[in-house]
Amino acid sequence: MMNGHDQSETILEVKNLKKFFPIRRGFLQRVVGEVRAVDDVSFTIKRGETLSLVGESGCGKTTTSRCIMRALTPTEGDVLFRLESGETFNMATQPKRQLRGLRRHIQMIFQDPFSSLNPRMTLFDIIGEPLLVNGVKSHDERTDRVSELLTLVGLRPEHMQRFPHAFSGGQRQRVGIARALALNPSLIVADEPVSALDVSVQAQILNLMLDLQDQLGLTYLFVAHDLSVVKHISDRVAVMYVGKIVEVAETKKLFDFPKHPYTEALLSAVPKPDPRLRSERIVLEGDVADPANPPSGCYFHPRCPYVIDRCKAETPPLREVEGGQLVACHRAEELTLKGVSVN
Amino acid sequence: MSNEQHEVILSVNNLKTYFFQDEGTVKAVDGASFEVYKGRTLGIVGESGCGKSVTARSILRLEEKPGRIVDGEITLLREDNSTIELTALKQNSRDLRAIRGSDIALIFQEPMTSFSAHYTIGNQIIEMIRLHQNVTKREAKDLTIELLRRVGIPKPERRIDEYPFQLSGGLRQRVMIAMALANNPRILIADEPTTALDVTTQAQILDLLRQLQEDTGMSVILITHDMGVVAEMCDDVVVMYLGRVVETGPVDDIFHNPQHPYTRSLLTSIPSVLAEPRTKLPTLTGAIPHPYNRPQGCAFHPRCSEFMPGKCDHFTPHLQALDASGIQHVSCFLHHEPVAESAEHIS
Amino acid sequence: MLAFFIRRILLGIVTVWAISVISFIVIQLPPGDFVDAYIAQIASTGGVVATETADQLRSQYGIDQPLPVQYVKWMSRILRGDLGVSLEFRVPVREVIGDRIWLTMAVSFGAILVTWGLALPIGIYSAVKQYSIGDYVATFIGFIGLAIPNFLLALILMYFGFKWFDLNVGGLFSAEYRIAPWSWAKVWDLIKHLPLPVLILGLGGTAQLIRIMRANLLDELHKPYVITARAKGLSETRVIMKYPVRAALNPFASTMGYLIPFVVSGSIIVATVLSLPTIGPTLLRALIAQDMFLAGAIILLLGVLTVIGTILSDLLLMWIDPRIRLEQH
Amino acid sequence: MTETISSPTGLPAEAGATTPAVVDEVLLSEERIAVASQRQLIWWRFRKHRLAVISGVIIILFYLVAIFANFLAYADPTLTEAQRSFMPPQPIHLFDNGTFRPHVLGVEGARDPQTFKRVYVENPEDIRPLRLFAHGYSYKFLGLFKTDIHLIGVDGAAAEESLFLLGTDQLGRDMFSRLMIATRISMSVGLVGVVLSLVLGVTLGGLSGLYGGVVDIVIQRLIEIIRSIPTIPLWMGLAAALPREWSVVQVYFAITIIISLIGWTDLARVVRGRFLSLRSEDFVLAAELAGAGTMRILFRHMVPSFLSHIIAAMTLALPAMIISETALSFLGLGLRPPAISWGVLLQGGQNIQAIANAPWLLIVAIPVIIAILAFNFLGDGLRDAADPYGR
Repeated sequence: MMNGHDQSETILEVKNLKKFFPIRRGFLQRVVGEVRAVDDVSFTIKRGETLSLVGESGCGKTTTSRCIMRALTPTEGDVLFRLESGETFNMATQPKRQLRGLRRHIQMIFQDPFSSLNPRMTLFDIIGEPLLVNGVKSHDERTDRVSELLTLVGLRPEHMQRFPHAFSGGQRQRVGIARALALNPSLIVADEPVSALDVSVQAQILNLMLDLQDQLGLTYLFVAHDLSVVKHISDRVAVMYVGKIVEVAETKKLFDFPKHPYTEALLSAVPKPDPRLRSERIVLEGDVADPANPPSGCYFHPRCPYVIDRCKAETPPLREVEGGQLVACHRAEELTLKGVSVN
Repeated sequence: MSNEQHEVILSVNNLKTYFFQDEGTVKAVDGASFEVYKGRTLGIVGESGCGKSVTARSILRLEEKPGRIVDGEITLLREDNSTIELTALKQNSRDLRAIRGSDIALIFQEPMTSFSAHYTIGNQIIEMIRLHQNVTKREAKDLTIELLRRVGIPKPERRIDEYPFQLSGGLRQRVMIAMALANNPRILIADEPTTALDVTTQAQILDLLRQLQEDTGMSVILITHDMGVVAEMCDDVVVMYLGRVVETGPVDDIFHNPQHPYTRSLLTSIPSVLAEPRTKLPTLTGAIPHPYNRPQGCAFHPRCSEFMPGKCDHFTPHLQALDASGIQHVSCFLHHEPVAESAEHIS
Repeated sequence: MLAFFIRRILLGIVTVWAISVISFIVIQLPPGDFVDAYIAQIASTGGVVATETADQLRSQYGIDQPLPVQYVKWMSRILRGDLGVSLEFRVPVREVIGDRIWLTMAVSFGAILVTWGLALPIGIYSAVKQYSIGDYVATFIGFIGLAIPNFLLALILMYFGFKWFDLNVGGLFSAEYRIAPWSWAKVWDLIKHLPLPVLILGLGGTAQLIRIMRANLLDELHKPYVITARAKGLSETRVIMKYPVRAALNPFASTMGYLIPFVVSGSIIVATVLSLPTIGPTLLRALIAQDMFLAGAIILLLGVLTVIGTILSDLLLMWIDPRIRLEQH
Repeated sequence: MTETISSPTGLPAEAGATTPAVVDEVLLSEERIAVASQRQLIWWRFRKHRLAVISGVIIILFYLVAIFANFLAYADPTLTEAQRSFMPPQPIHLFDNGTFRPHVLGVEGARDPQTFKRVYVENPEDIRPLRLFAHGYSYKFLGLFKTDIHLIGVDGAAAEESLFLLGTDQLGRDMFSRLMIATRISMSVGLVGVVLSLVLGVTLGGLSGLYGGVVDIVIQRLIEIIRSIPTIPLWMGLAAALPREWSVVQVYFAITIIISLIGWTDLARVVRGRFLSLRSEDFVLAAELAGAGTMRILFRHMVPSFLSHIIAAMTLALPAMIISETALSFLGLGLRPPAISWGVLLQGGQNIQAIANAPWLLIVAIPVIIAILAFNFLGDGLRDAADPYGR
């Protein structure tokens, strides 16, 4: 399901990405520790595919996406972004000035359709801004492009003089998408783009994103906590737990045959919209580990039902197991875990 | 819903809660009717603005100004088999307060803001116990520790002296549940109890609620927007749209034999983990109108795929039994013809 | 908590230092130095100061030295308790100030009590009965209170006191106690005279605080925890007094830190109008007579007392709020 | 780390149905609102605040008085005349023998032989009709050209000798005329002071909010220190230290600076707060990611978002400035005669004897109170309207 694109071409490679936030305490605001928000994360995205980054709150998925956008500067690691021309840039170390030119290729869709649009600007100004600051000075040219974009995302071009307050949450999200598309980016980072919307509107936006991807050959990094949404949009899924990636796999494989106990628990915890499927669930004990003070070995071991002594001592690396799945679990091969397949 | 099988413990009939504002009246709940059965879980499901939370609060008469119950009856069956009409009581009257927290308890979506940050959790639970039970402080404290243990709080004797902000979200919601259970309520209203929680924590809390219901035999009203939670937890379901009940019935019928177009689209247009990856969903067009701009006739008609011009936009459908069994009720002209009296709703 | 404490104390020390610098600037600003002023003072009463005496005075006070040195000397004398000599009265500043500082504190403290005592209940009432007639009345009076600067209020009250009751409002003591030594009778006389100045002084801050309390409480009244409390079955009075009022008290109490400087400042002007034997009129007189040692000492003293009061109220606040008390920031 | 899960609407379920934000949404269908700019929304919202609108009109009137002070004054405000000391306000008679002919009566002064106080008696025969646009003392209109036309005057006599609408002070100066001139000075002291504190507040608050870190900490501590200092004694000290030989203009600006030195802290806090909250807004990040430069983000996105808040904060800061000037001058430490301000005028009524003899000296308090009230109401109205999208 690669949408007809060259499967081998990598558009983004994240290597050993780390982002630690210092914890300051006391009168002198001394650094007494650090929150390991992103703790050695590596993955790749191929041109034209959708990779979802999924996990519970505080797992570091948003921080990862912000580091890729360079809205945050990573503590360590590389974010290699490859242009269509084949040139590769490291977003993590790019000087601020060159960053501006690069950013037109990576754009973002935000979670909150209210705070992401400046209430004091019309749709024309909002969607036209990326054009204006990237050299499209002609007003007519921008008008044409904005109306084209509005049509593309399913809004009426004649509404471009309206202010955001005239639109519903779903419509505002469409405006946000139009803005992200203005500069013809190749990679779009979507940070929980539907989680602030009403459930009946979520599908509209997901469908739009799927259509746009087919039409424009976009690549998505889709950050979400909602596994149902993730299943609808992704080609591949990366599961994060306490700043680390624990499993990466193709969507169907991950949902049907998870290899990491955390993925299994996560899938099992999602309520299934069918009363006939009520079954015994795997309910994890305790709370998510504190990223400021993570447990030894595998961060998941205190809650893992399959824990062995080795898990407490040794941090499992993310490694490839059969079928190309990447898993960070010592027992990946021996365990048979349960997915959510209907049959 | 067959009335012979299950005993009705709470019945809500034609409840209307309006918010009177300078700009006009918001009909947050506009004629909701349903019944809660003993020992069963009723799910009230709907999207934002459908009036489910206002309904929940109206049952305990916690509607706040400028909101007011303008019509309807809420009848509660008490422990001694007498019935009491809650809408007839004065808000915050002694009789009503005796029911709150004792017969009917409430838990909220956001366990952080639902507790006061200025008192320990012990203080807040002990207060609840001593309000309805004649016990000493010491006994209340012991009861509290027992309650905390029952909802799975580790080291309850220590936690009792902690403040809500010292607990994680999941623990806080457990404490909230412990407090709600303090006086063995016969009805527990849970308003989006897991919406603010992560999915694994949600699973813990849902499990806890189910287990507690088994132990105590209480009835639960579970308010949620998540069809998955409804499917996992509920026995009966009420589907609401813009302040009205569009369909009610046992959970299996609602999911496998939905009759109202809104219920159907809720089930088909919502992302599900069971779907094939990267498949497009059928969508509901448009957005939910504000209750202020409620469409005439059936409020759902502008988004309805089976809209019948001249009918749905002119007459207001009423909740009626689908068939003679009286198990499933639906409010849609696909299933019954408009009657003349509903024309009066058009102004 | 400890870090807070240390930071607060350090900030207080820096504040006191800043005040001392400004006081010193105030002393230094007028043209000519203190000895010139002294000579002029003596001359105005017909005396003559010998040049040697003048030079001696200059070197004694270090006036011939650079300003920073002078500042250090001035500060070190003050730290030893020597506030200098009043030019006008030709007695040590300490004697001029005398009881006045205590009376100033009594009046200010009383004013704060009045402010709290009125603002708290009225603010609560106003918020709970939002848009009621009582709320409108309270809001209206609050606005009037805000709009009338307290010295004007003093003037107006003085006029009406005179016109209607033929009452000479003013002073803190009856004639017979004015210069009498302290006794229980004198204290009682003081207590009898305190209410009016205290009330006048308190009202200005009250209006502000009512508005703050009302706004805070309105914010809190619709929070979920209030509904939780109601859902428990608590009576409305208990719901409100135990929960939202408690929460609204925090920001309310934190205004106390700013109330103290406000009251101390206001007391100077009010005291002048009402001719109270507090430090205000003395300061004014010293300033007008350019008796800068006296003025500088008073400004410094008032500043220090205020800072101490502010620190104490802040520490109290920290201790009250469990979120600050328990988190080790 | 903003990975919180919110309810589908971002609002606490339906409780949000009662908030203004949602009510705004109600009117979505109206085209007029859909294309309304922020300024229009603010104006619509402000218009609803009746008291604030009235206050706005009152303040405009005050400033008109300030601009046309000399035109409105009919007597030379500095003209002293011992023969007219402490004259009470004089009533205007509207009818003369049944015909409408506004006039005042001539007043004769005499000394009470017992109390030695001057008493004034109206002479009912001595009718002095009022007229509009009469000639009086000469002045420069708006500082542009010389004229001697005044709004009112008296037919056939000098206004100085006939008109005492608000009485006279000890030196026989006409209080009404003095009040007009005082309004000019007092209202402008506030304005200049606010502009000065705005410059300080926006600069320091902006730096604090924009850069954060050490800059922020230093500025925050500075503000905290200034706020915990009792300001009036310090002002008094600084004001008293102003050289005696300074001219009225020099003192005027010195006092303005002293007052604004204290007043900027509130504005700085407002600006900093807005900056901080705006910096975390997604639309600011979106602009940054789109490639917008710092200047564009600052002036296209951030400044417009808090301009209205600043105007409201300024309006609320004005009365404090006016009170400060009045208080200082009242104590004899601020503006000094021959300057005329509200505080200077009130100084005449500082002691009980003066008030007892000439209570009309306190009339000055009325415009002071009205101006302060009006600024407060206007500021409140502006503050409420400043964020038309509600929160």
